[in-house]
Amino acid sequence: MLIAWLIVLPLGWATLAWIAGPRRGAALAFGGVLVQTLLALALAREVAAHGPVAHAVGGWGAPLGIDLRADGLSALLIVLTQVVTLPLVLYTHAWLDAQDRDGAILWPLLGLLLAALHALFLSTDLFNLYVTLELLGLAAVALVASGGERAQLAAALRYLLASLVASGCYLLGVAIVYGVHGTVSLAALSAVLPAQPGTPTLLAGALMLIGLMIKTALFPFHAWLPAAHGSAAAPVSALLSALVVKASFYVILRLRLTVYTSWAEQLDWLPALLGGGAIVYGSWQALRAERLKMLIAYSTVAQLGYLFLLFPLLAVGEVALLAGALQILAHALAKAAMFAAAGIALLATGRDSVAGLASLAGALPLTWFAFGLAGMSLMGLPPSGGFLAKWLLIDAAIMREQWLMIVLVVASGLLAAAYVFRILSRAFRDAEHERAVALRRVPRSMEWVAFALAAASVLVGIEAGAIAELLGAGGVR
Amino acid sequence: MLDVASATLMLLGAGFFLAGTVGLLRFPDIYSRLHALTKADNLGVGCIAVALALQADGLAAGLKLLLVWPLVLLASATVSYAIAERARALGVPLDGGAPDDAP
Amino acid sequence: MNADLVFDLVLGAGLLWSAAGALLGRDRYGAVILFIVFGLLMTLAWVRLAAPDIALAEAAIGAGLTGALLLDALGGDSAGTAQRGASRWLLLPLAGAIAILLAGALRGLPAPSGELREAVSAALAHSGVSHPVTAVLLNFRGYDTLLEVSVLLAALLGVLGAARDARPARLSAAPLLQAATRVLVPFMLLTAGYLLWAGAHRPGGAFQAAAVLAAGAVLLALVGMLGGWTRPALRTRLAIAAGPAVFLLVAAPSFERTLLLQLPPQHAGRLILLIEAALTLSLGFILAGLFLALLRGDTAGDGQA
Amino acid sequence: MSSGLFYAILGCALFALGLAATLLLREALRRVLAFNVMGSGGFLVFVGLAQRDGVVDPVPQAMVLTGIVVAVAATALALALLRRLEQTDAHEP
Amino acid sequence: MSELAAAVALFLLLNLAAALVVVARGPGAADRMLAALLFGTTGVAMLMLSALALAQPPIVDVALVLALLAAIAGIAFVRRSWRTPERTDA
Repeated sequence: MLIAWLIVLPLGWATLAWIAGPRRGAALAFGGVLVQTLLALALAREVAAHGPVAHAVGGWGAPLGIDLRADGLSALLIVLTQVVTLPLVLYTHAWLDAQDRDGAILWPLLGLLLAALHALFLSTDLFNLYVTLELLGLAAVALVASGGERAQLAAALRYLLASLVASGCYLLGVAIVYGVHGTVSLAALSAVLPAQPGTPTLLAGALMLIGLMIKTALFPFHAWLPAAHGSAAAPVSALLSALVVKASFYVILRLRLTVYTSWAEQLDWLPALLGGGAIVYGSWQALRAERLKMLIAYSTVAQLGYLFLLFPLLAVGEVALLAGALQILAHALAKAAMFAAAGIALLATGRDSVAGLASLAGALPLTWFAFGLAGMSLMGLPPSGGFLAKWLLIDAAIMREQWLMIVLVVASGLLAAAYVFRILSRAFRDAEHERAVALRRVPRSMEWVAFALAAASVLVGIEAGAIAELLGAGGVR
Repeated sequence: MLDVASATLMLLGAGFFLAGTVGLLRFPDIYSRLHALTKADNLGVGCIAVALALQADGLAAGLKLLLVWPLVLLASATVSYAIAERARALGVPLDGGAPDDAP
Repeated sequence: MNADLVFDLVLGAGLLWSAAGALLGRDRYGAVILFIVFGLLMTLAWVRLAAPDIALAEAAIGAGLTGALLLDALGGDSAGTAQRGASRWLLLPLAGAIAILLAGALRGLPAPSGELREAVSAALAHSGVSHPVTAVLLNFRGYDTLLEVSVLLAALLGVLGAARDARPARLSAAPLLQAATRVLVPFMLLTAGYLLWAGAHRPGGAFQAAAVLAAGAVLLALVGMLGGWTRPALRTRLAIAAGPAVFLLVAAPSFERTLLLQLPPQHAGRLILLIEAALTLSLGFILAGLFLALLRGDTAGDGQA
Repeated sequence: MSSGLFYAILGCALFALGLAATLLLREALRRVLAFNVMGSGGFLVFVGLAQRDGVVDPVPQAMVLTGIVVAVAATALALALLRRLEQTDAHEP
Repeated sequence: MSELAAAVALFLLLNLAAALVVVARGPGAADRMLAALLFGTTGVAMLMLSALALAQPPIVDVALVLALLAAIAGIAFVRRSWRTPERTDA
């Protein structure tokens, strides 16, 4: 019941928002996400109490029908989706007002995007995952393009083409899996798949992995991301960086944990290696970026790299998974906060430059503070969620004696510190001549949203106990 | 008897299509190529539709097959007209003649 | 060497050639027209694979929408036609290597178990329809279709967003073409209705019907009888929302049926027809909108939804 | 060789052709076409491989129908972005 | 009879190979469009024949749809993209 409504509700209010047109979109979105938040929390409580919840759509049951399943990880990510989205709805409303633009297109797309995320986190069927990935991708591209500016159209087209190639690879993988095993249900597959699958199954796995890595913008498949996240409207960038790229990562993790289990261990080093590359390359580009949103986008490339360090450590058990979950949560909230802050800076100063935000230190201290707080979480300073995530990662790495990985984690923290301080430090150096720029008024609510998200990303560290409990009870494996 | 009829018609249709393609390849200018093509469409599809309608089991199926013919006629006539019209408007030369005496 | 194999081989060669030509050909006209041909050959391929539902969809979409979209995207500008660069000569070898890798992995597979096919035919009686593909699309895996409809809506929203400040236009009238259109469009409406009704027991269904409807709208727009739209009016928005709305109302769990898309077997047939009817309307509008939203006028005119 | 497997292998070739083209070609329109060729190849593999024993399988056929709808939507969006870009370029050169 | 239908269908397919040459090389854009139109109508015929040859009546519906929409691509070409006079390189 809960699961069903988590799919129906966002689709429902998206449809209503589309019919209502420019007028009532914001109200519908806010109401919808509010109810979704309650549903998500109820689901999390149920999972924590009684373990995974299953839902056979249409009552047919896999493999004939499609089964949905909520375990600890999916419940956690669905809650995260609401926690990130709810404040962003308020932010977007204010942001649209401030530029007197209507959300006739934007609000319905948000609903479709959320439906896609929920459906993806709950799916246990390879082909159904393909459909959810497509819905997610097209909604995301449409959101990027909805600004209508040339840069946004170009970025959206590039994003779309990358995402389509990725889907093509993924779909061929699904086709081969069906051809060989006669089913696309994860449960049925993990039952029939031998410990050492044959060549076709491995090829299918490789194809799906490549597709998903492109969608997750893992280095070196990241080329589309900075343009898309950097040029989209601030609230859109926040959603894309916080949630959308995490979704395809979740699918990789899910496949690794359910279908491609034993044999994959020999290959776990590969994503980890690329992840390392992503950390170094992304951070370096972030250090060189001139535009503030570009810097944040490259930081996303780097932070996504972290998630892939996880794979060689999965053997350690829940610790690695908890580290990954905390990193997803902390980064999602921190990155949403940063893009929100960047949006405010853009609105106030009218320019998207690294110096732009700095000038706000005096004028809009709350925004500036929010950015600093989010940066703290990215660097991994205690007590932030980022800190705990890195700590657990290092812990697991020590258990596996992965020394290089420890170096990477520490180094990336320092690199993050470097590009965050590069911005914060400007506050005082450039304060004088930036004063000259007349600042536009920015709705207070937007500032508070940025601050709330940043604060949440720090508080994740404190809630780690409950999160661990949820993951444990959910029995992800 | 019926089989003989439809067999003949099928082969006849095939012949028309061959003629149409040859025309498309050999005729000098766009207007005469249009001519060749429309012939092929109309007669070739027509023969084959009738041939199959004779074989069809049930009236509905047969009528459906026969309906295809006029549709193709209309489509090819419309498009050839549009192309000829456009070609004339764009001043595509008729091989050794004025565009006016094109079909 | 029997005729069937020869047919398949020739068709395969044609598919590869037209695809290669569409991708590597020097100018864009040729590329697009070869791609239209490619779509036609794909229709034949689906017929050979005994998949008439897909053949119908491919034919309707390829001939009705994609072709028009691509030819419109060419926009008559011959700019940037000739594509050059060494990469083109790399392409075929690379493609060959990938193809050999893929095809090589698929050699010597055992015959499929076919368990799912049997499951489908076993459950067909309770699905409310007698055509297996429709049963899978709208009942067994109807959830996929629910999301698929949302994908189309998302795409339309994207197109509308991109076209936000574009000027809607109506093409100049073409009298004789309009006369032909007046004959063709009623037939398209009839065919759409027929396909919708047929879907329950034979190849056909909502999407194929919608594709034919959309083709009709495209034709009307091309001959100047229908204007492009960027800001759909309320009527249009309602028509577009009808499909998703009905689908969601049927799918939503209630107190006696707590599962998503749980159709009571005795009403399943009627409910599926209801959903398909609403979907035909909505998908028709959406597919048409994908073309109409960015209709550029040859003569700037006024047009609304 | 059963017709199904033949079309599966043909699908592999088309997929490879499309993939290589999306990787190597610059022109956006060509890359949209390439994606469609790639997709068609994947669809052929889907149905062909599942029907390699010559028996019709409605499940992949239904899935491919869904896939075709999705591909059409994506193509239309891509072309819309393409056309819009050209229009904006035309307006402010 | 179905053998004959299959044979004629095959003949038409080979016939199309020739038209494909025009589409690929064709002196002008219009000729390519014409060849594509020929493809459409020949396709209709082949589909009708296949319905008999493969004993799959539903294929006739595909032929019907194809015949119904055959005009659209041609009209779209004339109305939307054929703006320049014949160029031998186009």
